[in-house]
Amino acid sequence: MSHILSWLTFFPLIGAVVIAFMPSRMDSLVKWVAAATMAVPLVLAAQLLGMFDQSSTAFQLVEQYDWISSFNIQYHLGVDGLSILMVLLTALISFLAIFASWNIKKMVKGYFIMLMLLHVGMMGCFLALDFFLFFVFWEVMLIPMYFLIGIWGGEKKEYAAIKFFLYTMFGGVFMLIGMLALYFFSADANGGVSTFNFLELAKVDWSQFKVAIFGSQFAVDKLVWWFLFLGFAVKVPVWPFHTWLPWAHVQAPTAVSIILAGVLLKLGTYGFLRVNYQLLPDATLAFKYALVILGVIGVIYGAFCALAQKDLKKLVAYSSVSHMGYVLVGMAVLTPAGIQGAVLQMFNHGLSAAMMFMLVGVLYDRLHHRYIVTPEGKLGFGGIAQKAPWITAIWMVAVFAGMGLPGLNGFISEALIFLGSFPVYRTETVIMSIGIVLGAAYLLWMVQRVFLGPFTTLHKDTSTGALHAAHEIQEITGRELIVLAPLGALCLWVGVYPQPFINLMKNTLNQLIEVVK
Amino acid sequence: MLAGLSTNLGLYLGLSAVFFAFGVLTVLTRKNAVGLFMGVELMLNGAALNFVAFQTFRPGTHDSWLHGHVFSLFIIILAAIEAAVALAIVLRVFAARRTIDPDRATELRG
Amino acid sequence: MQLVDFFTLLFMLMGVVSAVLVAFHPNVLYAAVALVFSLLSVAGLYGVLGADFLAAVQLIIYVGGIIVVILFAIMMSENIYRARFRDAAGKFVIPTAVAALLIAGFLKLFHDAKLETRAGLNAIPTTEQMGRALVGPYALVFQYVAIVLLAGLIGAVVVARPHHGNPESEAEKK
Amino acid sequence: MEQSNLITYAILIPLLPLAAYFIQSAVGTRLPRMGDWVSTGAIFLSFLLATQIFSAMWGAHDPSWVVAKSWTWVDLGSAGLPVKFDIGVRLDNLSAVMLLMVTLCATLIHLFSTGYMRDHHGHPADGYRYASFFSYLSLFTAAMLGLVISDNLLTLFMCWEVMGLCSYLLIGFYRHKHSAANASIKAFMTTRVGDTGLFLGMLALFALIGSFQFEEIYKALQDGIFTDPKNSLLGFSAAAMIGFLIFCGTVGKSAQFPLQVWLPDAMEGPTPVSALIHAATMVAAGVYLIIRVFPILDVGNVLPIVAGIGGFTALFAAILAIKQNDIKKVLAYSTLSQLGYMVLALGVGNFTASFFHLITHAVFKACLFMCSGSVIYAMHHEQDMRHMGGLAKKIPFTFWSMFIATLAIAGAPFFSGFLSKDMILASVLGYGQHHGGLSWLLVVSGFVTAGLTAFYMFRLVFMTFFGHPHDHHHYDEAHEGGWNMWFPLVTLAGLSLWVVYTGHVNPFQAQGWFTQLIQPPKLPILAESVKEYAEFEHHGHVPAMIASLVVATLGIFFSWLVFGAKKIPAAKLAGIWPNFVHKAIDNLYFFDWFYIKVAIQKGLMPFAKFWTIVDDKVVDRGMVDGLGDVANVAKGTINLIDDVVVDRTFVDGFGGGIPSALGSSLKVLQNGQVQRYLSVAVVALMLLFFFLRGVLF
Amino acid sequence: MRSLFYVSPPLLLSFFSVFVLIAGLWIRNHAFLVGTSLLGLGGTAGLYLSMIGKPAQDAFAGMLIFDHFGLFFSVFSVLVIALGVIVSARSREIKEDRRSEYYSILLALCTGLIFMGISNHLLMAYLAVETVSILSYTLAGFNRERNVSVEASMKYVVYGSMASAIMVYGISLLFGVTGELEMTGLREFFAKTPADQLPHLTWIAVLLIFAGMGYKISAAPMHMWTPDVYEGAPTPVSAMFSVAPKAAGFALLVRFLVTAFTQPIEGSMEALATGIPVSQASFNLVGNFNWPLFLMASSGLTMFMGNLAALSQVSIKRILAYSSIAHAGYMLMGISTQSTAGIYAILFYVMVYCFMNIGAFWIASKVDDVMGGDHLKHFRGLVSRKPFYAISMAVFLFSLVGIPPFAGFMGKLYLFRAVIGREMYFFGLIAAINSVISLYYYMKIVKAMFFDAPEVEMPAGKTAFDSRLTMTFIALLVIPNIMFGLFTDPLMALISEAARIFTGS
Repeated sequence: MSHILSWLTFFPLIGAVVIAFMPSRMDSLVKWVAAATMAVPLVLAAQLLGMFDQSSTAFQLVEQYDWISSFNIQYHLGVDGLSILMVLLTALISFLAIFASWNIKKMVKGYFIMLMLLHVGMMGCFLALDFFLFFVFWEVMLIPMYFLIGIWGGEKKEYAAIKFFLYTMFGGVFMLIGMLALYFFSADANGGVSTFNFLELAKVDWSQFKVAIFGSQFAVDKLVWWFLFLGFAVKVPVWPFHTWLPWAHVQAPTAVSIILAGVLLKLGTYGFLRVNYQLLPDATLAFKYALVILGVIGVIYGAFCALAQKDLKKLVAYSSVSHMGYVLVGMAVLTPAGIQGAVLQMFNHGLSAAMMFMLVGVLYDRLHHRYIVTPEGKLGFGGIAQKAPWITAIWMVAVFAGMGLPGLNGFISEALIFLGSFPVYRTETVIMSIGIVLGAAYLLWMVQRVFLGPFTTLHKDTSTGALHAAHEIQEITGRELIVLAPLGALCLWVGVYPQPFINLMKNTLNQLIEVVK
Repeated sequence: MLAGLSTNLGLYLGLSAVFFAFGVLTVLTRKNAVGLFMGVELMLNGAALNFVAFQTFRPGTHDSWLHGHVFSLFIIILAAIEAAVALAIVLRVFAARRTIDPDRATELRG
Repeated sequence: MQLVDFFTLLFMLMGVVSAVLVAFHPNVLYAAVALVFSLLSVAGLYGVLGADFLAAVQLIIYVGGIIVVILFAIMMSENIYRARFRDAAGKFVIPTAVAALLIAGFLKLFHDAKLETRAGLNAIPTTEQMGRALVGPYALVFQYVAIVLLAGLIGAVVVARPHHGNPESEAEKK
Repeated sequence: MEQSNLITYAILIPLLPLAAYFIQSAVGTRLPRMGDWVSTGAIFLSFLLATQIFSAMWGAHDPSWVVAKSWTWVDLGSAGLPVKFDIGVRLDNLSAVMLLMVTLCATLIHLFSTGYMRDHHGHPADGYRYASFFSYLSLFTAAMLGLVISDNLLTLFMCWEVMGLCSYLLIGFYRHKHSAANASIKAFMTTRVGDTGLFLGMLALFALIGSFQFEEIYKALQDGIFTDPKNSLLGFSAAAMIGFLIFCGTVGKSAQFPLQVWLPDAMEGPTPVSALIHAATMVAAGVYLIIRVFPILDVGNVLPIVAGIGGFTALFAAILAIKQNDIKKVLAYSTLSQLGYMVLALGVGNFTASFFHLITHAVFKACLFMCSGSVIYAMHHEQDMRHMGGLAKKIPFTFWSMFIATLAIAGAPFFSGFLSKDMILASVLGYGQHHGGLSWLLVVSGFVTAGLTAFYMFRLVFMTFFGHPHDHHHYDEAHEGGWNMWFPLVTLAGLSLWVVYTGHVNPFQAQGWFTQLIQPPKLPILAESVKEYAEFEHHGHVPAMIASLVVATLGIFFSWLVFGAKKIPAAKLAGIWPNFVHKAIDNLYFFDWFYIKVAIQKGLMPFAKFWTIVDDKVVDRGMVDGLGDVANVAKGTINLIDDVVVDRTFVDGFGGGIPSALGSSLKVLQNGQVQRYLSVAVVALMLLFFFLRGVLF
Repeated sequence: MRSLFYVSPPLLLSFFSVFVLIAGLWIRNHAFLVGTSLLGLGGTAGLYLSMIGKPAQDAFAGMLIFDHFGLFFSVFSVLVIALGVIVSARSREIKEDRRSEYYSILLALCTGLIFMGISNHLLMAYLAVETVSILSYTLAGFNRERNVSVEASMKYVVYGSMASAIMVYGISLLFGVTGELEMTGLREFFAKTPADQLPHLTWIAVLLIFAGMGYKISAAPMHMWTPDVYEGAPTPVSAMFSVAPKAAGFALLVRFLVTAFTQPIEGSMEALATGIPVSQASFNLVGNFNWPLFLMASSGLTMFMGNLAALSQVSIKRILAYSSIAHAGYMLMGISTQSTAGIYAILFYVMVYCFMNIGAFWIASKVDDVMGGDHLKHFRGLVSRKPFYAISMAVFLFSLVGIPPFAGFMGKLYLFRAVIGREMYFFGLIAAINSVISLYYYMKIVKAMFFDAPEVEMPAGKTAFDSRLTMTFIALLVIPNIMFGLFTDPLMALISEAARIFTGS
C-alpha cells in the first residue's frame, strides 16, 4: 500500500468528517463509526509492522513532497526503529480509547471528532521527518486535548485544561524559537539552503556556530538544546514542569487520560531522542547529566508524591511522573541497555498507565468518586476484591506491571535502564533504586486500601454529592475488557519475551548512541 | 537691536515650539472638550508656521513647488474639517450627557 | 530696525502671550479669544514671511471659520459662568513640566541643529505660485481634499443631527 | 540419561505448575473440585521429573556434576556492539537436591491444602478463593522451581520477585482481614528493600562482567576481575561490594536481621502457605542464593558479616519464640532462628552444612507447620496455644508427626536436625577457636540457640498435646482430617530421620551421600579457604556434638519441668527476668515500632506529604501561580488586591501570576480619561526619546 | 493621463461613495445599498487586478507611487472594506436611518486607505491619514443613540487630532532639516548626507512622525485609545478599525521607513526572491536615526501592553481590541528586523490577521445583536446554542493565538523567521512569551463558549440569530484561516512580489 504513513495519520480525518455530518441523535451509531474508523489505523499499523525492515537503521516508507516552498518545508514522513513502537502504541491506544469513551453522553459527535483529531496530531508527530511538520502536529494536538479536558472533564476541568494548554504552549514557543534557530544556521552548512529536514539537520556540524546575546557568546547548539529541552520537558513531564499533569489527568475523562498517559507523554521523550539527540549530539553529550539528574529527581519525587495522594487518579498520575523519570535516565546514559530500556519503558508505560487509567475509570463509573481517602478521612474504597474479583485481578496486573514485577513489561524496561545506567552513573542509579521501593510502596498501599480489607466501599450520589456505603459493585463488562485485555496481554508478552520489540528498535537506537558519542 | 529679527529662523522655530508645547499643555489639561481642540489648533499652527519658515529660510526646499506653503494650506483645510467633525461629536456628547468634561466621559475604561 | 522686524517682534510676543493664555486661562471662552490672537499672530508672521496667500487663508478659514465654530460650540455646550473649568492644581504639574521640557528640548535641538539659512528674507508674494502648484503637482491633493471634506461633513451631520423619533433606536438606548 | 532430556525435564518442572496457574486462573472455578487437582497434579508431575533428575545426579555421583544449557533471551546489541542477556538452566547437585525437596514439599503441601482449605464438611468455603488459592500456589511453585534451575542471577531474580508477589498475594489471602492486608504489604515492602540491594548488586555485577551467569561469575572470579583494585566500588573490592549487596537480598527474603519483621506477620496467611513459602522454600531461597554466590562472598570477605547476622538472628529470634502463644508464631520465630543458623553456617564457611540444614529444616519445618495446620484445623481455626492442650489423643497422626519433627528441630540424635545442626555448631566452634575474640559470641549464640530451640519447641508440644484441654468445646469436636491431611505429615516426619541424608545407620555420623555430593564449587581461588573451613568443622566436631547434645537435653528437660510436668510455674520463670526484657520481647525488640511508627509514619509519610505540599504550593503555585501571590502582596498596598483576587478566582494559571497583576495595573492606567491616555503617550514618547538617545549616542 | 489611470480605482470609489449617498436619499432599500457598495468595491478591485504586473511607477509628480506593495495594500483595503460592508449588512448597530451615509463614508474611507498605501509624499500621506481618521471618528460615533458610541467617538477625535498634530509637527521638522517631502527625495538626501552631519532634530522629527503613524496602528505608547474606541464603536466598525487602518498604517510606516531611511543591500533582494531567507539585513540604514531599535522598543512595549491588559477584560470587543494592540506589536517586529523577510511577514500577517480578526469581531457582533451584549457571560454556552458560531469563533481565536494548523500560526512563523533569522533571540523570546500570555485570554473566550453552561437567557423575540447567508460568509472567513495555515505558497508568491518595495522605483 502506498502512502501507508499518510493514511495511518490522516485516515481518522475522514471518519471525523463523516461523524460531523451525522445527525446528532444517532449517538450510538457515532460511536460505532468512530470505532470502525479507528480500527483502520490499527490495521494499517499492523500492516506497517509487516513492511518494516528491522535490520535497517534508515527511515523507511518515506513520503516526501514539497509543502511550503518559501520556507523549504516539506511534507516528509517516515518511520524508523525509534518511532515504530510509538506508532504501534498510538494506533492501539487510540483505538482502545474509543471503547473507553463508550459512556460519553455529552456532545458525543464533538467528542469523537476531537479524539480523531488528536490521533492525527499524535501519529503525525511520531512520523514527521520535517521539523516544521513535527511542530505543526505537535501543536495540533493541543486543541483537541484542550477541548477534551475542558468540555468532558471533571469538576475543575477549565483550570486543568488551561493549565495544560498554557504549559504546553509555553514549551512550544521555546521549541519554535529553537527550531527556527536551527533552521537558519543550517543554511550555512547546507549549501546556503535552510532546511527543516531532520536528515539534513542531523548532518550539520553545529559547533561552528556562535551567537551573541547581550554581548556574551553562546554556542548555538547548546543554547538551542535548552530551548528544545523546554519544549519537550513540559510534555514528558520533567520535574519541575510536571504540575499540569496531575490536574490534566484527574480532570480528564477516562479515555483522554489513557491517551495522555499512553501516548502524549511519550512525545516528550520521543522528541528528546528524535530532535535533541539526533540533531544536536554534541550538546546532548554536554548536557546529558542534567537529564539524569532531572530523571532521578522525577523518579523519587513522583513516587513520594504518589505515596501521599488521596485521589486514586492523582496517584496514578504521579506514578507517571515517576515512571517517565526512568525514561530520562535511560536515554541519558547512552548505553544500549539504557536507551533501549528507555524506549521500551515508553512503550511499557504506555500500556500499563493506560490500563491503570482505564481501571480508575472503571471504578469511577461504578462509584462516581476516586477517593482513596475521603476528605473526611474515611476510606473511599476498601475490600473491592471481595465484590469484584475480576476488576481486582486486572488491577493487579496493571499495578504489578507498573511496579516492575518480573514477568510483566515494567521489569524488563526498568531493569534495562538500571543496567544501562549503573556503569555510567553509579551513585545516581543507586539513588534512583529508592524509586523501586517507593514504587512498590505507593502501589501496594493503594491496593491494600482499595481492594483488600473489609468491604467499606462508598458510593457517591451524583445528584446530591453525598457519599454513602455501596452494596454491590458491578463486575467488569465486556466493553471494558475489550480495552483492558489487549493491554494486559501485551504487558505479559513484553514481560516474558521482549525480544521482538527490541529487535524493532535496537539497530536504530544503537546507531543513535554512536551518533551522539 | 532688533535688526535681522525677521530673518532669524530660530525665532520662528522658537515660537512654533511654544505653540506646540502650549498646545500639548492645553490638550492635556483643559476640562472642556472644546478647549482640547483649541490646543490641537495651537499645535497645528506651530507646525504650519514651521513649514512656512523653513520654506522661506532653508535652502533646497524646492521653491518652485512651495512644499511648505502648500502643506500649511492643507493643514488649515484639514483643521477645518476636523474641527467641524470634532465639534459635531462634542455637541452630540453634550446632548447625551449634558457635559463635555472629558474626565467625566469614562464609561469606557479598564 | 526695519518695520518688518518690529512687526515680527510684535506678532511673536502676541503669539507667546496668547498661547500662554490659551493654555492657562481658567475660562474657556477667554481662552478661545486668546486663540484668536495667536492665530492672528501666525497670520501676521505668514505675511512677514511672504506667504500672503496663506495669511489670507489663515484669516478667512481659521479666524473666520474655525474659531467661530469653536466659540459657537462653547456657547452651546457649557454654562460659561458656572462651569468648573479647572482641576486642582495638581493635575497641572506634570503637563506643565512636560510643556516646559518640550520647549526647552526643542530650543536646544534647534540650537544644536545649526540649520543654515538663506541670506536675507525671500519675501516675494506667492499667491500666483501657489495657484500653479495647486493645479500642478498638488492637483490630486487639492481635488481629493474636496472628497474628504464632503465625506467628513456627511459624517458630522450624521453624528450631530437630532434624533428621529425612531422607536427602535430609542428602545435600544442604554 | 541424555543430557538434553534432563534439560527438557528441568524446563518442564517449573512450566507445569505455571501452566496449572494459567488454567486455574482462567477456568479454575468451572473445573470439578475447583481444579485443585490441576495444581496438585502438575506439581506431582514435576516431582516425578525431579526424581529423574535426582537419579541422574545420583547415578553420576560426582560433586562437580553439571548439566547446563543457555539461550539468549534479550539481545540488545547490533553489529559490532554485543549486549545480551543469556538465560539458561543449570542442573548440578545443589539444584537437583533442591528440586527434589521443593517438589516433594510442594506436592505434599498441595495435597494437604486440598483438605485444609475446605471446611469440615469438605466444601471450599468460597469458590473463587479456593481456586485462586491453588492458582497462587502453582505460580509460587513455578517461580521457586524456576529459581532453582536458573543458571543466572537474572532469571533467579525474576523468579525471586514473582515469589515475592505470590507471598504477597497469599499472605493477604484472607483479604477481609485488615491484619492480613497489612501483613502482606509489610512482607512485600520489607523484602523489596532487600531486593533492591540484590538488584543493585546485580547491576554492579553486570557492569563488571557483562553477564549474570554463575559460570561466568566463577570464571571472572578465577580471573581476578572481582579483586582487581581498579574495579573497586566505593573503596571496597568489587567482590565485597557485590557480595554484600547480593546478601542484602538474602537478608530480605530469608528474614534476617534487620529485615526480619515481616516473617512473623506473614503467618496471617493460610497455614499451608506458611509451610510452603515461609518455612520450606521461599525463605530458604535466600540461603540458596548465597550458597550459589558463595565464591563471591568468600573472595570478597563478606562472610564474617554473614556469620554475624546469621548468628544474631538465630539467637534473637529464638528468644522471641519463647514467649509466643500463637502456635504459628512460635514456628515462625523458630523459622527465623533456623534460617539464622543456615546463614551462620555459610558465614563460617561451611557450605555443605548450610545447604544440609536448609534441606533438613525444610522437611521438618514443613512438617511442623502442617501439623500446626492440622491442629488449627482440628481446633476450628483456633491458634492460641493457651486454649489447647491434651490433643495428643484426639489427633494421633498429627501428634506423632509433630513430635518427631520437634525432636528433629531440637537436635535430638536419630533425626536429621541433629546431623545438620551438629555440622553447623562444629564449624562455628572451630571458627571461634580459630579466630577467637568476638567470634566466640557466635559460638555462644549457636549453642544457646540450640538450647532455646529445644526449650520452646517442647513448650509448644507440651502446651498443645499434653495436659488438660482448655477449651472443651473445641476439644470435643477436634478430629483428624482426611488422609490428604495426615499423609503429608507422616511422610515428612519419616523424611526427618537421619538415615535419609546419610545412607548409613550411624546416627551420629553426618558424613554420607549428601556431604559427599554437596561441595563448594571447585575453584582454585577458593581451594585454600575451603580447606581451612573444613578444618574448623573437623576440629570442632566432637566437642560440638557433645555440647549440643547437652544443651538440647537441658532445653527439653527444662521445658518438661515447666510445661510438661509443671514443676516450675511458668510465671515464676518469667518473673526472674527484669521488666525491660519482657517489654522488649513483647514488642519484638521495638523493630516494628521503629519501622512503622518511626521510619514510615513519622519519617517517610510526612516526607511524602511534605513533598506533595511542596508540589502543590511551591513547584506548582510557586513557579506558576505563586509569583502572583507575591505580586498580590506588593499590590495590596496600593489597593489593587481586589482586582487581582477577583481575577484570580477564575484566572489562576498564568493569568493569576504577574501578568494579571500587571494587567490590573494597566487597568488603572486605562481609566477612561482620554487626557490620561494622551499624557501617557506624551510622557512615554519623551522617555523613549531619552532612552534611545542614551542607548545610541 | 497615465497618472489618472493609476488613480482611477479611488476615483471610482469616490464616485460610488457619492452615488450611494445621493441614491440613498430616495432608495432606502438596504440590499440595494449593500449591493451598490459591493459593486463599487468589486469594480475597484477589478481595476486593481488589471494593474497587476505593471512596472512600478510614480504618478502626479511623485505624489503617489504605484508598485506591487501599494497594490497589495490597495486590494487588501478594498477587501477589508468589502468584508466590513458584509459584516455591517446584517448588524443591528447600523441604524436604518443612516445606512446610505454609512456606506458612503465607508467607500470614502477606502479611498483614504488606498492613498495611505500608495503615497510617496508626506503631504499626501498626511492627507490620507487625516481622511481615514476623520471618517473613523464619525464611524465610531455612528451609533449615536448609545452613549458609549459617542464617548468612543469623542475620545477618538481628541486622541486622533492630537496624534495627527504631533505627526504634522514632526513632518515640519523633517522638512526643515531636509527640505524634502517626497520619500524618495528623503532617501536621496540621507544617502548623500553623512550621518554625523545630520542634527538630532531628525531624530525627534521621525519620532513624532512615528507617533502619528503609531497611533493609526495602535502601537505603544500611542495605543491607549484603542480599547475604548473599539468597545464603544459599532462592532462592524470596530472589526474594520482593527484591520484596515492598521494595515494601511503599516503600509505607510513601512514605505516611509524603508523608502526614506534605507538603502537596499546589493543582492539581498534577489536572494529573497528565490525564497531563501537571508540572515543579514536587506537594507542599510541611512540617516542617523536608528529606527529599528526604536521600533523594537515600541514593539515589545506594545505586545506587553496589549496582552497584559487583555488578561482581565470581560468584554469580548475589548479583549479583541487589546489583542489587536498586541498584534500590532508582533507586526512591528517585522519591520524592526530591517529585512525583506520581515516585510514579507508583515504582509502575510496583515492578510491572515484580517480574516481571523474580522471573523472574531463578526461573531462578537452577532452575539451582541442576539444576546444583547458582548461580555463573556453572553458567550457562555454558545456551543449549545449555536455550535457553528462557537466553532468558527474557536477557529478564529486559535488562529489569533497562533496555533497550527491555523493561519495565525503561519503568520507568526514568518515573523519569527524574520526575527530569529536576524539572530534577535531575545526579541523572539519576548514575542514568544507574549503569545503564551495571549493564549490565556483567548482561551477564556473559548472556555466560556465551550465549557460553561449558558448564563444569560436569550432575549425573547430575537430568534433571528443567523441566516444561511451569514453563516456562509463566516464559513468563507474560516476557510482562509485553515487554508493559509496549511498552504501558504500561493499567498507567499503574491507577497514576494509585493514586498519588493525598491525594485523599479
